Amino acid sequence: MKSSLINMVMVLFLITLVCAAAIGGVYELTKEPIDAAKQAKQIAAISEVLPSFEKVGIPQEKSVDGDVVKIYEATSGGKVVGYAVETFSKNGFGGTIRIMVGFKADGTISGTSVISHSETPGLGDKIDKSKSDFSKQFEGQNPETFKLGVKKDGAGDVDAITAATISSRAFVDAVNRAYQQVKPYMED
Amino acid sequence: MNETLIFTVLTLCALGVVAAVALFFVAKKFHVWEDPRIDDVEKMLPGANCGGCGFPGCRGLASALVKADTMEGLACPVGGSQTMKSIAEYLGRVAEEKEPEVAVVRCSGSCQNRPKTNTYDGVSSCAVASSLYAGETGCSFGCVGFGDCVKVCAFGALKMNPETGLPEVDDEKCTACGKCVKACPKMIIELRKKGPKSRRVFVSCVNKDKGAITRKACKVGCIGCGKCVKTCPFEAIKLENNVAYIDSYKCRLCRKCVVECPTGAINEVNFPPRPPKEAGPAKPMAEKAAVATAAPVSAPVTENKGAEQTENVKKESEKVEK
Amino acid sequence: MDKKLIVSPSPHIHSGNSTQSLMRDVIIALIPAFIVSIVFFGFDAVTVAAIAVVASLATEYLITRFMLKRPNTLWDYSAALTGFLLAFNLPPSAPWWMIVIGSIVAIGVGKMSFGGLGRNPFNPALVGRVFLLISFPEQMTSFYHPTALDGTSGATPLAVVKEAVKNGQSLSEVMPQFSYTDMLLGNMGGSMGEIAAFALLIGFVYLLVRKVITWHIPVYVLGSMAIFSAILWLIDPNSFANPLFHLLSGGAILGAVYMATDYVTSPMTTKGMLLYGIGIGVITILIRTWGAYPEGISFAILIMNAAVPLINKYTHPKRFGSVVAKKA
Amino acid sequence: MLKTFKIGGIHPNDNKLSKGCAIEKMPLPEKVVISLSQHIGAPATATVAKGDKVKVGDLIGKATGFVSADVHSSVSGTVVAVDAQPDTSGVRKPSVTIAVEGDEWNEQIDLGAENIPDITPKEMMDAIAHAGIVGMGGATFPTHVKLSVPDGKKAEFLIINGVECEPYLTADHRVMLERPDDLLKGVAILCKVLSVKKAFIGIENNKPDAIELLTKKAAGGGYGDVSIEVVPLKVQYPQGGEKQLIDAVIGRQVPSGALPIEVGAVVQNAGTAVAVYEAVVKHKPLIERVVTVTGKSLASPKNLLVRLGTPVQALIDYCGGLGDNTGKVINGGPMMGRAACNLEGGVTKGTSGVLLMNDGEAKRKPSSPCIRCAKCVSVCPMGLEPYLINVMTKNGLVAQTEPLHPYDCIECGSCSYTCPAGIPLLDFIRLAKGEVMKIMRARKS
Amino acid sequence: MEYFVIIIASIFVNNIVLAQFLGICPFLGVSNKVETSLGMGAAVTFVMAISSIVVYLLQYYVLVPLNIAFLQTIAFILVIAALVQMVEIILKKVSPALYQALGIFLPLITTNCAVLGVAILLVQKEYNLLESVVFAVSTAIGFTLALVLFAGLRERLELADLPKAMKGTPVALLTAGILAMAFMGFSGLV
Amino acid sequence: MSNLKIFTKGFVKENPTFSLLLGMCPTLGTTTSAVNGMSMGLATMFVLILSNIVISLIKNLIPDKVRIPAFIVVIATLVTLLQLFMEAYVPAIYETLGVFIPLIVVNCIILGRAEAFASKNTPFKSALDGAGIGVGFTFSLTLLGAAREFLGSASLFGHKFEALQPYGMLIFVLAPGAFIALSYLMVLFNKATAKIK
Ligand SMILES: Cc1cc2nc3c(=O)[nH]c(=O)nc-3n(C[C@H](O)[C@H](O)[C@H](O)COP(=O)(O)O)c2cc1C
Ligand SMILES: Cc1cc2nc3c(=O)[nH]c(=O)nc-3n(C[C@H](O)[C@H](O)[C@H](O)COP(=O)(O)O)c2cc1C
Ligand SMILES: Cc1cc2nc3c(=O)[nH]c(=O)nc-3n(C[C@H](O)[C@H](O)[C@H](O)COP(=O)(O)O)c2cc1C
Ligand SMILES: Cc1cc2nc3c(=O)[nH]c(=O)nc-3n(C[C@H](O)[C@H](O)[C@H](O)CO)c2cc1C
Ligand code: SF4
Ligand code: SF4
Ligand code: SF4
Ligand code: SF4
Ligand code: FES
Repeated sequence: MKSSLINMVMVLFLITLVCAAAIGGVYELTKEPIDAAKQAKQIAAISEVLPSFEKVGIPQEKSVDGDVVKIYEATSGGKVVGYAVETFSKNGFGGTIRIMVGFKADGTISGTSVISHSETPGLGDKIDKSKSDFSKQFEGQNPETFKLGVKKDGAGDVDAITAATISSRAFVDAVNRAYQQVKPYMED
Repeated sequence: MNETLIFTVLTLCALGVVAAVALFFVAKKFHVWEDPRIDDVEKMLPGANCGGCGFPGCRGLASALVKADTMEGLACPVGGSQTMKSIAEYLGRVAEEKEPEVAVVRCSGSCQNRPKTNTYDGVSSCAVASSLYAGETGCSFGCVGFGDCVKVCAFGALKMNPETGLPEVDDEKCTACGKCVKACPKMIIELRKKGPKSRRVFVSCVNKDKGAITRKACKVGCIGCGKCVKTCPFEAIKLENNVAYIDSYKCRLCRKCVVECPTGAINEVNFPPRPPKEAGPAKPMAEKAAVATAAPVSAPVTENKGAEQTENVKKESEKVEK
Repeated sequence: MDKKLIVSPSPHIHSGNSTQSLMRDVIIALIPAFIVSIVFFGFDAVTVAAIAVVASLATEYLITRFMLKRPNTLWDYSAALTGFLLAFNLPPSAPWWMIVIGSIVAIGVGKMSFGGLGRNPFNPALVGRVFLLISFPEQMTSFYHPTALDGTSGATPLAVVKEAVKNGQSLSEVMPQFSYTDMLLGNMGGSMGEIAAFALLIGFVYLLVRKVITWHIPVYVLGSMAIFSAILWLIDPNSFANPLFHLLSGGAILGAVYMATDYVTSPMTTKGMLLYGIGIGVITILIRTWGAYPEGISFAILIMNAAVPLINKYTHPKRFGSVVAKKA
Repeated sequence: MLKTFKIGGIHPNDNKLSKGCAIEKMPLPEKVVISLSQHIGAPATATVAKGDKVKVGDLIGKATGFVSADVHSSVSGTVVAVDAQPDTSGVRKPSVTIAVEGDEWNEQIDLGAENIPDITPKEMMDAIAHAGIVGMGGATFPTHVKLSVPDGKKAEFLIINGVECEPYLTADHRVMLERPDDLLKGVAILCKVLSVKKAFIGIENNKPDAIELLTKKAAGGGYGDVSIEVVPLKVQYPQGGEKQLIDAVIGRQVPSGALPIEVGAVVQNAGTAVAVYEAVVKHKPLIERVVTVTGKSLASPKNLLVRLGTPVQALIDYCGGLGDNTGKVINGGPMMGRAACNLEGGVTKGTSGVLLMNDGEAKRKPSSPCIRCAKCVSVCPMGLEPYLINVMTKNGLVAQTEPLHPYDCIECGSCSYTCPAGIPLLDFIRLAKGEVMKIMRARKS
Repeated sequence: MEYFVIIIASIFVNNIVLAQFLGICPFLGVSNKVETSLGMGAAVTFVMAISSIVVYLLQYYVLVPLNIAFLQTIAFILVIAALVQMVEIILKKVSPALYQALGIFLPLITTNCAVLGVAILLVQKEYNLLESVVFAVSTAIGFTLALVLFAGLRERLELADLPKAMKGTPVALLTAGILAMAFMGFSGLV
Repeated sequence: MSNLKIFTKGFVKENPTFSLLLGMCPTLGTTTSAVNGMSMGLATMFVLILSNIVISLIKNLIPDKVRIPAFIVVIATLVTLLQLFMEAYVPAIYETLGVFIPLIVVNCIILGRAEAFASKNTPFKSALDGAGIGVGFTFSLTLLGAAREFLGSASLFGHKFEALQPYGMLIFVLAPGAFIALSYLMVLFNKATAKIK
């Protein structure tokens, strides 16, 4: 078709109109599922690190080290059964690592799960449960007695992933941050 | 209607319209005249702008196509030959019909016909060898056999025959581009009229030496005796510098000269075999020569020496000098 | 005349140099260092070298024979040399299958995929080594200390320094544990062939005497490493190791003398060699100091290999007659 | 430190088998084939016809055009043919064939004369031109053309090329040893023609006897206001190359594409200087020259004074004949000489040697791929990149080699000589040189 | 220091072609000659610099305030496409010489992941305006560096006697692979 | 051209990865595992089919000068839709593919097919074409993903081969391995297809 100002503008206008409408519509349509998916992920992450519970509350947000740590209180029959802490470390090999750490009411670590990271596949990504057993060594340990530091550095009891000390250290750093934040809740 | 939907529509429409209007006016204001055919050709191309053609974007190829005189070397890998054909039609670039020509190798100095007098031991390049000295045989005009012509042919139409040490043209593949003609330092290859049913008669020799010298160097060389000139009823043959030349546009393919030539320097190709009664004194020679170029694989390898030389040629052409 | 004279363009005589003899000389030059590594690592050194050389030769043979269908090229010794150099770049504890993978990658990917000797733009042995380093970081970075009796610990000096700097230690605490004499003689943790600076330098002299290589590349590489690290060291001796330490550790000499000089992958002119050498030196120190790898010369050489075509394109030898004539 | 040139260079084994052999007069052959194209430039035109009787020194070919040279009969006898005859490369060139009868010399030649006649430089120049002298160092450029300095340029130095850097060859060496006085007188004449006051004789250090002798003689003076200095040079090939010699002796580099006169130098071969002496003093045209006949497979290597046109075969026969194991015969030295395929071809003004190589030496070593060792780059005396010119030419990119200056190549062969991969680099470089020069010429016109 | 880190990271460590896999098509397509690849690099740098500004403004002054960030993709591509075309048209008129050098590469850039990729990344990394520009320009420099090195290598390979099966794209990819391997040496630099 | 041929030509003859060399970025960037590769292939196929249909429907309404912008808008819309759907229903895959999903917009294959095929053919044929090319693309990506996954982490489609674990060559999961694996796959593809032809 030959181009003229009118038909150019008209056609582009029409196309964008239709497209915009489509996108807008679909956005509305998917808004809820997306939120739900995000929610589900959150819940999944929490339940992955905590023993059975009935309900989680609105998270407490704490600003530390230029980012936020979120603390979820999990209750069962009105009784606190544990805390799930969404924590982070900026010392990862590939940048920030976000993990969820679960603490039982007595402060023992009940589980950890990685939310996001950009560590090297095959090396640093072994912090993920599905890739190696590294993170399992934290389960059932109480940071009061289990020193949160890498053995190799002589700073604690954690066995680092071979050839990925940096990621291991960052992971420990994140767990430690979570513990420091959640500690005050334990005491009462 | 909710708010997000309205903003979505408004923003996108605004962007679309602004883009269209801005582009229109910018295009108007900064218009530069260009050959409109470039636009048309660009449209015929796939528009993938992939750069696969070696040009930055389809338009690059389009403008190159419009500007260039031939389509040679310009092709779109995405669109393929179909696209290129239609572009060629659009641009009127279909090669004008001219009398079809074909490359012809004018030397029959195979290993048997032309004994070697020394051994060349340099790089396999006709240009290098021929600038060095007269050549491996007594004939300083003939093919030196290192296949410079074969190397330049982009269509794979030339092949070195290891039996004869001479290049052969595949009539079907040759496009008469003339590259080999330029590549041959001995100026042996000529573009000649292809002829009806690819039938051709030509003097397969360019040796300008006197007859006695030529005869000593090569069994099938033209000795400049002039018999063919006298025989030709159509005055198609000229004798210059001790070598005969047949004008392919005057030649009517009567083949009288072929029979007359005492050394068999005149070749006929793609003719049906002659009836046996014609057997004259010159006949065997002529046939041998014709066989040597037209169907060389069957050329009899009788002498032991010949075989040995063939071996040599093979080695030369195999020499890893890539 | 029965006998045919040979005719060929001039010149009609040849120096007698051959690819084969050059490669053989490099292998000979590596022998002192090989002996040192046998002294320190015992039979392991012999096994690693043997596996690497045999696997390299086998790869080259199989590829030329069955895939490229070209004539056999084993006897130019370049594949053997590649295998030998690869072995020099591996920890003596490397498992056999890893050495085989390294050799296949070095020859198959690094060399034969480009058409074989002379066509490869990257140093094949280093392609093999870096491939392994990235693929098997654990095995490639665990060394045993040659003279420690338990035979287990033994990070390379560079790794120790890097770790210390990362942990915020001051180098003045760490450095005293290294003795330069030990480093010169090879008594330290490291790859099989990189440990003995002294033995490698003997080979360097041999190569110079035999005119296999010129002094330019090794001197430019080591010189620029020394200068760059000296600047850093002068700025803060507690965070940056001193130049001598840098030169004696981490395969600097092995890389500069034997690998950066690989003809095929280094520049053709002395001007180009200067650029190339400086590039290698600077990138090496850069990676050693700030990068993830404690040791950087392999990467530095490969990176500069990639720049060689550009260097060659823009540096040309000094042409006769291009200098302004001076009066007699 | 001995002087030498600055870029590149190689040290081949010099194999000067015949350096102790005094120059011997070669007996007259039965027949000579004298080419009319023994020099760079247009062939001379024959001035005799079949059946004519000629004496030694008679003009048989007249120079045609500016760059060309006269040709004289080297024997006395009857002209049997004036036609095209193959030279040692098998290429047919216009030639005069003379059947030898006795040894009668042209009357004008005065073999007894010793002293430089008192004539003007112009007359000397005419004498040189009429004697048909061309450069005897191998390039065969007509000497009188080289001596006519173009307007606006000035010659400052004459440099005599006594380097003889080619392995095996000893002709110049013997000439310097046996005819030092003639040589120095020739130098004086050349200086006069060029009106320069300073002459250098460059000799490589592997000829200490020649250096000593000439230094002594030159110090003796007696050459007017011309001072002659012998410059010993470090042994290094291709020191004899004109540009390299100038660089070595006076430290000036002739710019690319320019002639030596650009830096005020004129270079002449030692043999040429002697020929000039004979032409000016004795009116003797260039009819004979010293040829080294040598080779490991030759019974007795010799330095022969040979009449031009004598078939190469005759020289070889005189020195013991072609052995069964001879694989190659070279017209010239092993680095720059041309392999011969026709031994009936005659000796020319540029034939400095005939070298026989046995089967073992004759075959080139098989070549393998370039390993980019840069040895060819480092030995090239012109600072070129032989490997690159070679590979580009081989890949059909000869037109793109122009920025690599293949036309500067002096065809010394150092690159091919040194290449460990045995690549005959010069083969393709020579081709590139020719093609690029063709392209450049076409562009100019 | 922030900026220094961004520059080093985007040129060497996270080289857009060798580590992030963006802009591979022109990397393979326009890298036959060193000169061409320099031209392409310059054009990409130019476009990325401008588009990073425009995209930044669009994101933070239109999409975010209106709460319609999900329109990112379509809005960005529309703006970039229009921008590139406008630059091309204007350049052709205003400076034919520059157009000859750069303009001919512009159409290629519209449909090149690198430009859109950088736009999306700079939003993802939450850079401010100046950081965005620095990021865009140094990414483009990284692109140019890879392209030019690669072009040099390909010019060399052109003259080498490659195995038939490897000719063309396979050897180009292999070379890119080894180049990427060498560039991994830079990892951890920042 | 028969419909079957339209559909099948994208498998081998006009395979977008191996023959046309288009869409290289997602090919290299998303194939760390077979599943990832396949997901990306399918996502691209989705957009490809729909964009081909839409464009062949509206091809006659668009003025020349805004043809490309119009096409891009259509494609971008489809990609955004895809993005939204994926985020809602397959969030895990959406996250792994990351930036390469929006980049489908600039995937040369899509615009290329739109221009070369859809703008000249009927919607049905265009859909077939899109599906064919999409299958080819998905096939190559899955193949490359499988090769990299197997070599790099000794598993296939997530299934680990325990015995081979220590021999996984990490490099194949990383950037260089993508190039190297694709290079050799291409050699194999060329060899295989040369035989077929
Ligand atoms: C390309 C590359 C990626 C790496 N990725 C990681 C990683 O994700 N996590 C990590 O802790 N270390 C990683 N490293 C290794 C570190 O830089 C460092 O060498 C190592 O963590 C310290 O060694 P060690 O763990 O053996 O003590 C990587 C190294 C390189 C070269
Ligand atoms: C085409 C050509 C023209 C020459 N013109 C002159 C000239 O005008 N004046 C001069 O002194 N020499 C001239 N020469 C001679 C050269 O300077 C030089 O002596 C000759 O090429 C032989 O040198 P070579 O053996 O080192 O190659 C010329 C040479 C050639 C090939
Ligand atoms: C590589 C090379 C080597 C040469 N070696 C000699 C030599 O050893 N002796 C010599 O007289 N001329 C030699 N020449 C020739 C000289 O360059 C030059 O032509 C000659 O000295 C000029 O003097 P003429 O014109 O008297 O021959 C050589 C030329 C070249 C290119
Ligand atoms: C001085 C010198 C150094 C060499 N260095 C290496 C090297 O570092 N790595 C290697 O694989 N081959 C090396 N070679 C061998 C050979 O050049 C190499 O295999 C080629 O790169 C193969 O084409 C070297 C050869 C020489 C002469
Ligand atoms: S080069 Fe051209 S003319 Fe010669 S044979 Fe080939 S196609 Fe024919
Ligand atoms: S015809 Fe010419 S180019 Fe061809 S092989 Fe013979 S001499 Fe060489
Ligand atoms: S000397 Fe031979 S092998 Fe060395 S770079 Fe030159 S051509 Fe190549
Ligand atoms: S022959 Fe030419 S290129 Fe070779 S070294 Fe001599 S001058 Fe240089
Ligand atoms: S897919 Fe073509 S540039 Fe990325």
